[in-house]
Amino acid sequence: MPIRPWPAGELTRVPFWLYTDADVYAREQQRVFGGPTWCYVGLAAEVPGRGDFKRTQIGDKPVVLVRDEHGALHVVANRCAHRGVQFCQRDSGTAREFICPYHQWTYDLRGALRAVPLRKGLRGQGGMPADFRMADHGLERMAVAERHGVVFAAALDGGAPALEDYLGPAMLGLFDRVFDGRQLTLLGHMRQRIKSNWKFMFENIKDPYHASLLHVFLVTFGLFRADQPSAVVMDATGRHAALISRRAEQPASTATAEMRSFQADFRLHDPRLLDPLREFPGEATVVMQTLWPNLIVQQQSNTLATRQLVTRGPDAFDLIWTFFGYADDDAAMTARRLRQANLMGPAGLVSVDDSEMMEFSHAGLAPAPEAAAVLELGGHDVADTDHMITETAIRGFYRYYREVMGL
Amino acid sequence: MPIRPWPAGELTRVPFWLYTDADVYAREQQRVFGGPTWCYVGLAAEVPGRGDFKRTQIGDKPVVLVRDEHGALHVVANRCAHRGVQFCQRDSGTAREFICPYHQWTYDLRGALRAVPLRKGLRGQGGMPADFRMADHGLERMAVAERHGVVFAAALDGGAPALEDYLGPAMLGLFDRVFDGRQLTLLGHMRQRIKSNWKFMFENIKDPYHASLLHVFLVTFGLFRADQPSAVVMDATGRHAALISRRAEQPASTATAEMRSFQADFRLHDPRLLDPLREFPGEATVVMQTLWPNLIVQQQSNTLATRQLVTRGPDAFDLIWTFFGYADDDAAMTARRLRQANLMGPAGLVSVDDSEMMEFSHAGLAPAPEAAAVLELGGHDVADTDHMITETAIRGFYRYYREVMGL
Amino acid sequence: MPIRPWPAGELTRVPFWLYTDADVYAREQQRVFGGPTWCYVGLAAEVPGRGDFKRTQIGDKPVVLVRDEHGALHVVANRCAHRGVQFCQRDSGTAREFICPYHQWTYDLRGALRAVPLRKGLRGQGGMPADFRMADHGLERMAVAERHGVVFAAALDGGAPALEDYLGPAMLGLFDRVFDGRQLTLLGHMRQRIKSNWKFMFENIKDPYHASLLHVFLVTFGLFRADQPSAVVMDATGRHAALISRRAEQPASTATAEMRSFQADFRLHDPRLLDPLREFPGEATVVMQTLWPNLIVQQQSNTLATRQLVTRGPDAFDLIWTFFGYADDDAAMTARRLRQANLMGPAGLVSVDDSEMMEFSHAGLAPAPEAAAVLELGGHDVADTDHMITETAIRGFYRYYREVMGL
Amino acid sequence: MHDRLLLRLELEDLNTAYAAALDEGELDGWPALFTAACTYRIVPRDNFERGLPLALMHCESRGMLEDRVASLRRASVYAPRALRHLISGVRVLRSDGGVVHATANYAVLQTLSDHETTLFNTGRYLDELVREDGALLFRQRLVIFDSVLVPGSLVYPL
Amino acid sequence: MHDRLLLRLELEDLNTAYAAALDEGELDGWPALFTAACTYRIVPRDNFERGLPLALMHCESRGMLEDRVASLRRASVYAPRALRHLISGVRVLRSDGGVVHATANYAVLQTLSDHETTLFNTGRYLDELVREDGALLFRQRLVIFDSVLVPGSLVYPL
Amino acid sequence: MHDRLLLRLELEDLNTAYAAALDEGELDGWPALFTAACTYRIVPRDNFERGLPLALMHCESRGMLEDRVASLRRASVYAPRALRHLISGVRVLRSDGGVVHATANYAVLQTLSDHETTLFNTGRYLDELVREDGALLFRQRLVIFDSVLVPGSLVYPL
Ligand code: FES
Ligand code: FES
Ligand code: FES
Ligand SMILES: [Fe+3]
Ligand SMILES: [Fe+3]
Ligand SMILES: [Fe+3]
Repeated sequence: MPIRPWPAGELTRVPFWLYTDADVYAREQQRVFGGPTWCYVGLAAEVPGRGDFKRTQIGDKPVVLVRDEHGALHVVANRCAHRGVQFCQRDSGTAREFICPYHQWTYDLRGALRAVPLRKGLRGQGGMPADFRMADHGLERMAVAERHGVVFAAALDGGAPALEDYLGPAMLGLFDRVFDGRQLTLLGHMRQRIKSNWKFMFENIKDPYHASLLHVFLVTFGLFRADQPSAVVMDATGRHAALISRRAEQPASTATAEMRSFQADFRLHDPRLLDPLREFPGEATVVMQTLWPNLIVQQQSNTLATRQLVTRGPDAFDLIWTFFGYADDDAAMTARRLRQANLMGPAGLVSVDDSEMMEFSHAGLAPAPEAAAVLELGGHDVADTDHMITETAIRGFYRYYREVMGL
Repeated sequence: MPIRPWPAGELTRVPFWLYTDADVYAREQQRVFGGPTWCYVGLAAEVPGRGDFKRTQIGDKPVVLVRDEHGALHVVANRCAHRGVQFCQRDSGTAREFICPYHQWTYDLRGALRAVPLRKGLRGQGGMPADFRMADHGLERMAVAERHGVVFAAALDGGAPALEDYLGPAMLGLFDRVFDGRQLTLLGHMRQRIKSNWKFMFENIKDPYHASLLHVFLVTFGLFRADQPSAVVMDATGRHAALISRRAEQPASTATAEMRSFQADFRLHDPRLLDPLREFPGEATVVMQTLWPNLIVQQQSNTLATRQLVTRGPDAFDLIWTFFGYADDDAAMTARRLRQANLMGPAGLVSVDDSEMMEFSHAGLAPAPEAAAVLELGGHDVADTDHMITETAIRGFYRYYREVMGL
Repeated sequence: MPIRPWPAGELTRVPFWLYTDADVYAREQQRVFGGPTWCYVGLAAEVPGRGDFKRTQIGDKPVVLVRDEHGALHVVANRCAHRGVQFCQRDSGTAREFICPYHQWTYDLRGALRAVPLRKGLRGQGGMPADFRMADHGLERMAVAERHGVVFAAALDGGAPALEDYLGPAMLGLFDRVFDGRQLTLLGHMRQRIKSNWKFMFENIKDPYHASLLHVFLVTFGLFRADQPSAVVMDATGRHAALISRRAEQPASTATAEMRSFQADFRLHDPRLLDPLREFPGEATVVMQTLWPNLIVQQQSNTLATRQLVTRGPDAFDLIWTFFGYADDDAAMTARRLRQANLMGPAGLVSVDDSEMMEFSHAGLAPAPEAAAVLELGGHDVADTDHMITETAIRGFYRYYREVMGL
Repeated sequence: MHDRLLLRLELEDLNTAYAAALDEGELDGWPALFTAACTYRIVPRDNFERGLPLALMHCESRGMLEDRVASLRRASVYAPRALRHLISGVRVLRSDGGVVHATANYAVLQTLSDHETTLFNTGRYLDELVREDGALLFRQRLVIFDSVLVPGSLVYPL
Repeated sequence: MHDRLLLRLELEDLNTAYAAALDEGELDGWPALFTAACTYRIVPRDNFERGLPLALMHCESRGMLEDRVASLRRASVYAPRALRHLISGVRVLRSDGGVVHATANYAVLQTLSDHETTLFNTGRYLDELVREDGALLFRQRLVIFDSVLVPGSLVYPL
Repeated sequence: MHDRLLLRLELEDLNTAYAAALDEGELDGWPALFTAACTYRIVPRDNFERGLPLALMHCESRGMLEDRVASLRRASVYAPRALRHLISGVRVLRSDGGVVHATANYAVLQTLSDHETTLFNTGRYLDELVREDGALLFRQRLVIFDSVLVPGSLVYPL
């Protein structure tokens, strides 16, 4: 049942109440993050050893990603089956079992309940009733899929397809381009709380138009520009997408003339900041992939990261950046990745623009729930393109979103 | 349709749920601040030059007041027509056009869309569809009225009457007493966030009763006292009102005996703080005017200010004080105005009492939504008076408010 | 009418929406805190002299406890009958009357309106209408009951039974054990804001199971342990309860083997911290009593306190600890009480565990409103026990709660 | 350099005394830190940057400071509150003709009864000091605060 | 004056060491800043002002401080948190008979994992110090905090 | 001891100049406090504790600091904001071979236009300093912040 009527204009209009309405948000938790979808939970490299765990969240729901004593990965809700305590309070660590601090119910690393203290009572008094079955009181468990070091979780028995089918061939190909099976090295995390609805983050990365206009740094140094060879690619449903571009040594052009952000006289004092080295097959120098419903895979020159979205009510979300390299990187490549990380994250010379823009959007539209965004760039349809002057991937995202949400 | 039933007692009772209910607040945004009403947005002296702008708010809605290259004033919503970005982030400044930072859609100072980058695409690819009309995508504009340097805005085509008719003859006369056509000089701003419902601010200024009792400073130094000649005046609807009083050198009286706030032995070390100079025609030394729905005009001795109300949800509002003088003030008069400003604003020797009282009110009644205020002072009706011992102007305010709100 | 359906399992399940739902919270204010129930408001020793008052809260509602000039105690709402101002702003003090600062309406210490300034107007103008009756505009008053120095309030004419009947014989006996008629000495207050629903606090104190497992300090030093003689006692309704236990010099046992919290090698550098002296008749060394709906009476060794719950929305509550002794305590006993207070309060070596656990609970279950707590320890019923391995008192609490709430 | 260092340390002591007078309710000690002819003004950053003369507190003499204190005690009605100053980064800008020009950063933390402590106000002091009978006194203290927005009321001087 | 200045600077160093011990998790170093017979108490402003003796932490010897540290490590269960002290306005009140009486303002900022940093507690220290083997040590530190209300739990000393 | 004290006081002056450069928008003065070959990194506490090399700002030379400043001015788009540093607890850890190792606590308070002032970031500095032409300069400043979570964007250096 629709929560409110969608405005006329179909794919080219997004009503502003979609970003602030509490009922929309509650339904997103059920259908988008709780549905038969593969949600990103981390890199295998974050839990390399037996018993290694990390806390994270799927939508609002706190979970723990853990590697068991046989090396298998599990995702369990961070909520004790007894009386709901968030039992795991360390962000990461190594464990042999999970002990809830309140009454020490003890779970193995697969989430099965293994011990209930004083379960049999003491001297014949108290304890659990005879019909209490340990097997009924394990932690809530999720299905887990790993591909080339990236870990996803979905509702158990929720009917999620195989991860590869979920991604589809085009997305899988681009996914495997960065996650090519080599061992990943964890470089570190960044994390920021952005006061805007989570959907803006997907819009932003599905929007190649803005990159050419907003980001002085990208445009001036040729890292991403409307006049470079590029493409927008989606999966069959439109929920996933990728922006692909190629750095090129183009001079100022008619395009740059339209870009106020091109600053021909801007030079770096220390050019090591931008010293990209080609490392992937093919021509593309940037591939930004958005994978429904909570993952962005960033490959911009040599800076590689996953960006995970964690919702914090309709008006905020956390963006968790996990930077990585490959086990076979040499010291120079690691140094390059760390230097280029200056462009990304909460202090990124490029991405600050985006996080600010998302906050400006939310602040601008929240008081005008009845107005709507206009998404007409590149036409009214949803289709792959080999240029950047289009909002097609945003239209694709909302077409699929409305289906899932029944809006 | 009524949100909740109004309690018996009609004009003399105001139910406490009126100050905290979220539905009431949402309806106020539509009907009170969004209706055919002239909302104060600033002084012309704040945007004296061509291209000068300032940001402000009408209820919840951010707008920009700007003077165009021909000197005309405009008010536009601070929300990009593309995807809702709050494009103007500086509180004030000078501009030749408004450029939204996200995709650089560019508007002229009247709000018309003038440029969409890459609108025609690049090399025949992308861009806006053929049926995209720039004229359909301007900023939301408002009607503007200026009188003697004070600027108001109303919904375009919302049916607001002429500003002079909106004020009515009595209010217009008092308005013109302070805004007499002389050039205004901006002295500066003060701004405070008060944790109470916005309606308390109007109640406070429509309530001469409290001034004689609460404000030790006013009473002790004779600036406002129940035993001075005074009047309460309203427009025909009761939505606007003015309290008028005359400073007089009265000795302690039977009235002061009833006023605990009279402190006969309180003397100033530096009497320059209170050194009023008569500057307006007539006998009145204080005129406090409340103009529906968001303006108070303050003339207390030589301290002149507009006070603008900006709502921040049912439980808070911002009060923006803009102090001014006249272009023909001499240095002594300016010094006098600045000194007397000590009585006003967030740190005012008088007005701190009021901002505290509003917070005490909100805190007191919020947990008792079913109880009600008692407004019986001066009787049960709404009528102008030539004394201060009355709550008639508050009754008048709510009589009109209920009509507008359908409560 | 039920707000949501209660999950199957009846007494052994508590749905997690009960802790976060705004409608549940609003109904609790009416039926639990506003019903015919005796709510704790303070100790008589906090207002020992004529005119002494203190501010406090019953649920959301601010009230003032005051001793009048004849020594009688009164509880009035901290809300002016005129226009709702929270007139009393000092946390405690001594007064001859209450004067609302806004318009100086003046109430006597029983809450009766005694003066309205300018009520007769001035020179025949203004003032209150002829039919204004002072007697109709007093402060909202509550019924008051005191027993042995502890003060409770209930809705006036709300039909609350006599305090003694309200407590019932079992609870009254335990109450009188600590409040035995001796004069109480106020030692001081502690106050903390806990980000969890208020009901967790009652669950915690009605839950002897956790004490043996969670609290290393209690278990290690034998202050409370599953293998000690103990009992859970309730009143006939199940709304009140007490946990009773006896300190004993037991060695490590099969029970301690099951308690990870027993740390045999933990020794104090300064053992004065734990130097309990038997002072109450009978064997019990700990009695923790929970009295519906907002009081915990703590007697743990020689540390005595009332703990008052003040709700702050569904997601938080304030816990106010009032520590006391007896007028006939010698200096050594007072020193002992102050030292043992190290175990209690916001920094308590024991109670920090509990406040943290309540916050972990709320954080864990808030995102899972459809899941439920499992309360099967000690069976499925509600009955007094002479052991600690049971959740019976929590089941009793919710059985009564559901009746009151219509859930 | 050594003299300048001693001057900075002396200024720190003065600022500490200033904070203590306001935080511990010894308000009578506050005007005593100023010269008889002095200026004390509290100005939001935007008025300051735009050259607008309006101040939230605007005192032109020690007498006006005393009047503020007296009004606080006798005239104004407000909820009880506790203040806590953190002053850091005391810096001598220059010293000429017997007048020391200095600056410092401050934060004021406020606690209303039964509320949590909040960050009330931050900014910097811009000072002129002169020596009288051996002691440094404020001839001018300009308080420029960072936010244009005051949460609630500004009851006490900053 | 010069001696008094040196004393203030020495006290600042001691307060810095005190903050570092608590902020950087070097809790064992914390009792070492006190004399063996010492008093350490954390008292809300209202108890202090009304002369009520109750404290949130109440230690009567260095041993009790050590017991606090041990309990923190072995007995108490709490979410991980990072603290940050800002201490300013260190001031010698008087110095007599080998005992230095001093005070300072403090703010403690707390960060729980995956939460934003919050203002946890503010107040002032009221100290008595004596010199042992050349080093100043706390014979008494009374922590008087401004809010009567603690947000959550007070796990670490202030 | 006396030398060490003077060193601490000199470090305080340097930190005050550092804060002033950032708070008062004199950003050009900021790189000038570093040596030409220097390291400036802003690292969340968790990366630091787990030995992960990633930084939010990662500058390997004074040139990179200047590039940061230039980008702030010319390249980045962000809402106007005012910062206020409170630096306290400046402490010399050791001094060897002409290199001074030092640390300090800091808090940064941020004000966005028409918003209330908020606590933006807290943490500590871990510094290495050398003397050039008589003046102490940062050879390394490592900013370790307490929260893993940045509220909004980290536009200016800390
Ligand atoms: S809540 Fe986890 S063991 Fe009881
Ligand atoms: S949102 Fe303004 S130009 Fe796109
Ligand atoms: S509100 Fe209390 S006297 Fe008017
Ligand atoms: Fe971008
Ligand atoms: Fe007033
Ligand atoms: Fe407990």
